[in-house]
Amino acid sequence: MSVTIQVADFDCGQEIAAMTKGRDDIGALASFIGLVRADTLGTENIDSMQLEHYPGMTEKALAEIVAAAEKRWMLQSVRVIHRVGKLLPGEQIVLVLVAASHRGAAFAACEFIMDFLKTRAPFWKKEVSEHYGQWVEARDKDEMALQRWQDAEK
Amino acid sequence: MSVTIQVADFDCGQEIAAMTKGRDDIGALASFIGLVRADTLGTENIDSMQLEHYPGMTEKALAEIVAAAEKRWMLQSVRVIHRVGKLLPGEQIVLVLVAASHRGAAFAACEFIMDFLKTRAPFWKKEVSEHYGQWVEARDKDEMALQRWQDAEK
Amino acid sequence: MHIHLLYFAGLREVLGVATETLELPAEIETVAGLRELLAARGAPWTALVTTKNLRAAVNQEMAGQDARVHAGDEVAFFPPVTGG
Amino acid sequence: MHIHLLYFAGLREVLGVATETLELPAEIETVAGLRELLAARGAPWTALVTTKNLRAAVNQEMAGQDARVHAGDEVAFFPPVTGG
Repeated sequence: MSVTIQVADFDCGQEIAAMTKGRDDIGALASFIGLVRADTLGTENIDSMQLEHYPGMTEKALAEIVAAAEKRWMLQSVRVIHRVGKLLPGEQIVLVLVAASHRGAAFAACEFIMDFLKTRAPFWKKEVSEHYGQWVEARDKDEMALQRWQDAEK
Repeated sequence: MSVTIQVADFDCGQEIAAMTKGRDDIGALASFIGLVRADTLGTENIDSMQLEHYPGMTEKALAEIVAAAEKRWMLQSVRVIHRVGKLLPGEQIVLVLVAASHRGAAFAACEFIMDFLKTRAPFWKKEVSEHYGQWVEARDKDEMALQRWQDAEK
Repeated sequence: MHIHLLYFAGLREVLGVATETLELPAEIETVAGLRELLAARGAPWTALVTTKNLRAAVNQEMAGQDARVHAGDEVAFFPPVTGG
Repeated sequence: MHIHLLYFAGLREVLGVATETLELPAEIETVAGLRELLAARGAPWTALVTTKNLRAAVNQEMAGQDARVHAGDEVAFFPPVTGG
């Protein structure tokens, strides 16, 4: 497991190459990348997105989320990168990359990690346009997305 | 939508860059990569995997699968690359990359395309080791994976 | 009139043939009929009826046993697919 | 004895403060007690009790209203998270 919070951009291809280098036991790689959309403010496009986090706790929270996924599925490797600071529309925000023997585990764990990251990892987004800045509100939908993982556990 | 059957390897990072270039409306990218595992024969590691397809029909079948996904979810872009010929352990076989505004659609469509590709696109794998070659048998599990998409439709 | 036949993967290896063009007898109307016509050639062609879960495609679309075959069609036989 | 307080995102902007170190009164035993102590400073600190869904963490773990706070702890207040 490897978790990084950084200002710099990342390259999914390079992360895949690093994860698979010298290995011949990985059968499936699922990945997710979140990007800054320009059109989230509705009437007016945003100029930039400001990403704030809680240094120390964010890394711990992400490590706990990944550990929970590793406990639940047989995973071979997990990489999480989340950017902070000022991001422009079209830029990458987050990468979750999961390796497993079979695709079912890779897909499920990747989505599980994203669902928990969205609701349990201390990051906050502020959308900034020419006329104002606005903190993004948490969506009920994201909280509801956690439900299925609890239901499935029963 | 773009579907390619090729002998050459691919780079997920380059495919992502090509898909997102000049766009600021994509919020989510889900991807899947399948790789050749060395340990699939059980007692003996494979030396290589031979990938055969049905030229003409394979491209059509993949295009139909992607079209079905695009009908079912709001997708912004889909890229499928499947390699054929001789592949070594650790090499990439298939890439499915899906762009959407939100992560739920991107994840679901990516998994849907893989599930149908695995059972409906005419590709055949032969595992080759020092002592013998063996055509991979279709797994009931893959056929069962389709069930959930039909259940969800009801 | 002719039909074009294609065999893939393990079936292709068993038959030792990848493609052939066949004069379609007037009484053969379905995929199932075509399989029996080919199997009547004897070994190794009996594989056309003995192979478990053998799949067929007519004009590059997956087709069931009852699917109609016509002169000019492209008909393929192959085992269940295993790509990805 | 002191506790260390952190405020994030919209709450940090409303308060105009990112961190502070506070002498912890002996009678304050929980996250809820701490929120009321801070809110008693008046505006803008009333945000500690009026903000909808305000979250708290004690020593970098998500914490409920009843979570205990002790001298030496690091306690953070923030809105629901929105990363990813």
